[in-house]
Amino acid sequence: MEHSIDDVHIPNPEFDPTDPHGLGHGHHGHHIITARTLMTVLLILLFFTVLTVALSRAEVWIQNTFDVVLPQWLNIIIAMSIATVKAVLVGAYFMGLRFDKALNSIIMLICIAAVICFLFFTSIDLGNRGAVSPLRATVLSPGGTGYGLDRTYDGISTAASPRPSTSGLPIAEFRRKERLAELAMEEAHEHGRTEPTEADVAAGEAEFWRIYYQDYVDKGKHPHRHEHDEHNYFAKLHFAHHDADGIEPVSRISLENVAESSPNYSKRLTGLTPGLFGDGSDHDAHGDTHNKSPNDNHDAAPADTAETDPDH
Amino acid sequence: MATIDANKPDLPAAGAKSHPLYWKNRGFAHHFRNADEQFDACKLGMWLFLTTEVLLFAGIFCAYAIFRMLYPDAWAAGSHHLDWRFGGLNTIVLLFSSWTVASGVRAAQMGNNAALIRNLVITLICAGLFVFIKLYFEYIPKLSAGKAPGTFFSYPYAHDPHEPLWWSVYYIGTGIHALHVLIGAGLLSWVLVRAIRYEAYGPTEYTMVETSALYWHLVDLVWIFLFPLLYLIH
Amino acid sequence: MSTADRTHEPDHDHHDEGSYLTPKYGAMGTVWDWMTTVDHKKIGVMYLFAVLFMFFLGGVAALAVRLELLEPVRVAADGAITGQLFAPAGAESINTGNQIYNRLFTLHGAIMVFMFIVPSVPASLGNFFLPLMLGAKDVAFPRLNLFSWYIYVSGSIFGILSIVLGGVDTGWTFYTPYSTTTDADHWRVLLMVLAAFVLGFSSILTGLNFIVTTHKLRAPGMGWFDMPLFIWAIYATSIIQVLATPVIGITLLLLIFERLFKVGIFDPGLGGDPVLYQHFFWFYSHPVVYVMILPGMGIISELLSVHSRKQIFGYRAIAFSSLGIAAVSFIVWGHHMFTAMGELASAIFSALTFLVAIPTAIKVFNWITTLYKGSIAINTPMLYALSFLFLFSIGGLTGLPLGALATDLHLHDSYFVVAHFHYVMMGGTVIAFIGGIHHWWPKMFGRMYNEKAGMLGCVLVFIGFNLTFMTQFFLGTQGMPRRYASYVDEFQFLHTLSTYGSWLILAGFLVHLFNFIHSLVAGPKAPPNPWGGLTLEWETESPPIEHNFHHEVLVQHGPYDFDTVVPPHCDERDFPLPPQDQPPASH
Amino acid sequence: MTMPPAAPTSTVPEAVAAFPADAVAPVRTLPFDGEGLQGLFFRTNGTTDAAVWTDGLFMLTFWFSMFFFVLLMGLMVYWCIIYRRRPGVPAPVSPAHNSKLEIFWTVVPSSSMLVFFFLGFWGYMDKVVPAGGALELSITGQTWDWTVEYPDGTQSAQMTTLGGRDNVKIHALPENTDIALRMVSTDVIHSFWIPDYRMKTDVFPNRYTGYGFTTPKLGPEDDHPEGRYRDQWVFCAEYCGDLHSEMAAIIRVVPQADYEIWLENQGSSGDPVIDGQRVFQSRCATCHSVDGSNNIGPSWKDLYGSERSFNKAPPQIADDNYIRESILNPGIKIVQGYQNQMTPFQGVIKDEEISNIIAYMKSISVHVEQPAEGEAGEDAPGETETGAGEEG
Repeated sequence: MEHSIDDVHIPNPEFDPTDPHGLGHGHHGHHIITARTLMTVLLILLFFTVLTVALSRAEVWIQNTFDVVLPQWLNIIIAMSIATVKAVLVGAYFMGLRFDKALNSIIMLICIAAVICFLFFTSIDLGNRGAVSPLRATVLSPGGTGYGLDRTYDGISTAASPRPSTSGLPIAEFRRKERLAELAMEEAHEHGRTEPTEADVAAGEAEFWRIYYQDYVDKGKHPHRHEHDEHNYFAKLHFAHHDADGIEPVSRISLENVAESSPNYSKRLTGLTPGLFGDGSDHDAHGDTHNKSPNDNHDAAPADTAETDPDH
Repeated sequence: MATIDANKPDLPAAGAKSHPLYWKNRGFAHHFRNADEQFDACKLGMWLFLTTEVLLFAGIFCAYAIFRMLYPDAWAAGSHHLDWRFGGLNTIVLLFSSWTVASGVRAAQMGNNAALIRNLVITLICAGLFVFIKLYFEYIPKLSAGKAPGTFFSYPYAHDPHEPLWWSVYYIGTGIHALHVLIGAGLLSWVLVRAIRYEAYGPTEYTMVETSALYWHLVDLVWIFLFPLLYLIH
Repeated sequence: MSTADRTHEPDHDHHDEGSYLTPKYGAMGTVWDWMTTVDHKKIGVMYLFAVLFMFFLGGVAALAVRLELLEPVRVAADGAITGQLFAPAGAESINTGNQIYNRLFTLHGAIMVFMFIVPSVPASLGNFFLPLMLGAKDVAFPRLNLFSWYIYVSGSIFGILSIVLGGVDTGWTFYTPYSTTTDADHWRVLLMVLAAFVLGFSSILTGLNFIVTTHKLRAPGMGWFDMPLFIWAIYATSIIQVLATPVIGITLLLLIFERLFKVGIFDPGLGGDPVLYQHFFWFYSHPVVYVMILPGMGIISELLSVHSRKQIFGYRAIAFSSLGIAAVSFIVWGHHMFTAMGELASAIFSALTFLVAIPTAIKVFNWITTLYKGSIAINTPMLYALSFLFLFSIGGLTGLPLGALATDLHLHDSYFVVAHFHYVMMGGTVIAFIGGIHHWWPKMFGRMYNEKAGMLGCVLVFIGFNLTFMTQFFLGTQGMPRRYASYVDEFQFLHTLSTYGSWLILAGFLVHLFNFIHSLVAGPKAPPNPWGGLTLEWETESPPIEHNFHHEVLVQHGPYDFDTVVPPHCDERDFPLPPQDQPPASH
Repeated sequence: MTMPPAAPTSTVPEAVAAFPADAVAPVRTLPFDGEGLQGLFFRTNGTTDAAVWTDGLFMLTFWFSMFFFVLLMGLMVYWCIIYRRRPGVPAPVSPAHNSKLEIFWTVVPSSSMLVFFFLGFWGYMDKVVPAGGALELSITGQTWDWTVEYPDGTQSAQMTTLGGRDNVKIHALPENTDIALRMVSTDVIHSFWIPDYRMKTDVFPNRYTGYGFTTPKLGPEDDHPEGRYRDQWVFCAEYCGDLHSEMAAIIRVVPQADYEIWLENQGSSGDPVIDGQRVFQSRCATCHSVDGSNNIGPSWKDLYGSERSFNKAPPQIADDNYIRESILNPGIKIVQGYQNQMTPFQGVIKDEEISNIIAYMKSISVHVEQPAEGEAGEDAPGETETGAGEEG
């Protein structure tokens, strides 16, 4: 009784004892897909790939050229529908589901049903936190509180990016401030100073925003995409939309207008008052809110911004 | 051990190579009733395994969807940092490799070992190309610009405070996918080696080719969704 | 059951084979043989001992936890700390003791869930009996089976390593952001998360193997509704394992990234969302609750039917309710998070949660009706089956106030929850598991155990269990939060009772332990079919031969046709058939 | 024991006396005054509408469950006895299924499930939506302490030792008043549970949650030697680390007039040392001691002005800046022998509070020349829970 692990039961051409009636002989059940079909499917897949890219570029082009901002869901639905068609093609022909036993397709369908349950119920919760009390959906500090970032993990080399203690700042905000300080310092060094003066800071800031928009323009993504800029969190905190040449920032948006200028942020951040804790005019009840916000020491703190009453 | 006994009647030797892995020398495990049943079982097992892969990626898609819903601006901003040309190129590379693998299975079914080898080699080249594009044109420039996940994020010109999250989802999603590309390439290399050395696959014995191909197609499927989500939707 | 003797298949008969337990290669050879075996029976036995060892480890932690809770920690008038057991000598604060306590309950939870209860029934009894009950020679992928055993072993080693290095204090649920920030200077938490991650693969591969086996390797003549209900339960379990476990895979992977690289997806410090982690976690961990209980339900179906020599009542209802539970399990996970979710999601999940009650209730009704007009033997497996019905009913019914939103907001994360899931997990799964081990012990090892000792152990466990956990329902409703190293004085009386109960449980399990050891060493030889069972595993010898059956089996009757079939290897005088004047109702 | 700066007058009940009214009561339990079975379950009967609803729903499910449980177990035991196995006697043939019966026992429980769901949902909405115009408390969960801030910014400085724990903060609330909670955590997830109101909600970092309840009306049964009040436990119900089980507080429901006096008494005393001691008691005493014993964090005794050595930073004298930094951003320098466990207080604590803490630390350090023998210098350090215990 050898314990051979490999597949070694050799069917006897004359008589197969396991299949005395010859029912299982041969592989006549296995469908061989023709080369022509495979090639056709490949071409269709490539066509759809080009199509989805083209439609996506077209959207950007329409926005940049005609200033028509198409709704986001359109983009998503088109791209996802095309992807689904491609996936079905791959599954049906390349993976052979169309010619295979139904069981395999059923398994895939059950699996997809599970995925849909997962996505659907999770998004129901996270998308409806503020349904009854807007307060529940309120994020204290967009980008995070910075808590726990300074908890180092000794076993791992963090030399590539030493984990900063951000003093309660979101990491993106922290990096921005770091860069601003660097630029100010560079300005100072240029003028032979060791400590940046106020002028250096201002010059550094101007340089920062120049790079900021330059980066924007260089990428060829944007210059005239208003919708995008409207949602640009950092830009709108300090500068209005670029002027005609698309590079130089011209004016600051005052903090009070931030919430109004950004539908998405205002929705989340000003959800504080109405609903649960008053009738919406009761701002004073929340006057102390920003005391708890870990980043209220920073003028650009969004939570602070949004909670601040205009007449504050 | 109960099941897989050696049971070696004299082989029909005509023209057959002597190695036990040569496809005409292959039988089936003792606990199956016939080779077809074993083939079906293996394929069913592979499909079940593929469902687990789909659900694994479902976690990443779920994180993507949730944060997209919560922080649409960050996702739009993040998407703008990606270049659709590289993503599109990689999509084409993967689709093409899917076709070669499917053709490889067909070659095995037809008993055309040379075509099988040819197709597998092309597929492996495509896998290498995919990973190369990913690393050289995408990961490395982005990482060196500071567009990194989580605390490694050091790009100062972010457009949204949640952009580090976008990069986390981007790197985890594409990274785990790239890992699957490598695993799939490993499987196909094994098939390739056996095809070259033993002519191990033919019309009655191509289970390994078929299941590895299924895995490879799944990798393709995941990318078919990752590509528009990451590169095209903004 | 009879077999078709296929005389034209000489190479398929195994007349001269010995038992799978018979050593053939000398001492070292036998060890090597077991380590490399692809025989599902040997793998099942190895799993059995491994999970029982894990049960022992987790049980020790549980006893220690209960011991600490014997008294509340008090700061006496003179400033001394009393009632704290775990603080090392010289510790000045409550802190040290709490740290040890927190590690112990995490240890208890993580071991019991990931290393004991999830693999317990499917991997041990399932591995051993699924192919036997199907009349197959092995599972579909024997090498994969061995592979998943080694994955299980390596996962457990990671877990134990983490404990040896000092343990983790995250709780078995690893909720972020606590789990990503605690013990920041050490690898322990990572090791434990990695252990759970790796163990998930073992679970997936086992489930995958069982599904394919059930589909492809049923004996000729065995249709889907001729399968024993244990197989149905294992099949439903496997579906959940395959579909749910990958999600914990990605969850734990993200958690590992979170700790190593601080990617921030679950970390509010970086803008991520900790509740998203809970969704990810419970999308796996709620279905996995049914991975734990469904096989137990399968065992109970076998036990009740065989030991009351009675057709199971409503076979199809039980079979379909297993699948129904598996399906519903994927849409109710939110009830673990009513205090964390939005109102809409809470309402939807609460409504869906009550769906679970329906298939569960159907099962209980059917089981109890099975006893009607039976021939009920009161022996250890049957006592365990009856205990299961008692305890599981309580566990299920106490789920009602936890599913209803208003009451859950009070009971969530209290001792009520602790008691509830112990009634389901321990009163359900563990009780069924121990009952199943007794039921199949003669088949697995070819030896009988001592019936009186078995019954004594069962009674001790039953009483001890109720003393331990019944009190915790009251603690919970009165306001005792879970995972507390110390508590306010109000709760002392009930806590003390609970701790006494845990000692009774220990006594019961010790009785079983000695009974099993005695049986292995000096138990009387078991006949092939001591209980008169009709499922295929009783067809072969005790213990089974290497190839399971002497002949290829051909199924000719249902698994529970006690009215019409004399069980194999049994005498009609011992297992009489009822008068056949009326046609038996068939399903 | 130091006399409190704003000494309670005779008109103020002792129960709501100003800081530090920490009479040591080593073993003292809250009342067990519920009635019947419901009392056994809940200790005290629900006092508010939401709690009464919850109790009612619970008892409804209890009796529903009891009915089915007794029915099923009764049948089980009865059949086990009458159908026990007799050797040689076969089990009679009986039907293997009965569709009508099975449909019946599927449909009936299912429909009752619907009732439970709606009752539960109704009571739930009652709890999560606070009444309009409620008194709003702002609650910060922090490892391992609750900070409760009243609308005027006041925080409780009243401590007691109760049920075996030190530093249990007492938060007075007026009777028969609607309360709304707005909660946030600074570090990990906590859960604010008041068993007497049968309500809890998780407290998250970086996100607000909240709920509402109504305080009960006090009656003669709430009369104590020190005044009329009712104590209610607050527990943390979401596991949050080492001292999770110590993260308790007391809500003391008092008459409206007493509440106002109490609130008054929690304000500043004018003396930074005393105020610093209050901040210590309310925010720091969970992890730090002032008697020299080591806790989760270093003791404050003789800390100020001493040389500190750190895990990964050069040693330094503990001066004002160091202390400020250690409060706001404790992860930067970790004292040797300790772990990085403290939550950053950045944005949580006010500058004034930090100054008071520094003043208090100076007053209990030998490295600082104390002003004079007597009043503040000597007595303040002894003013701890254990010191009080010795005197009491």
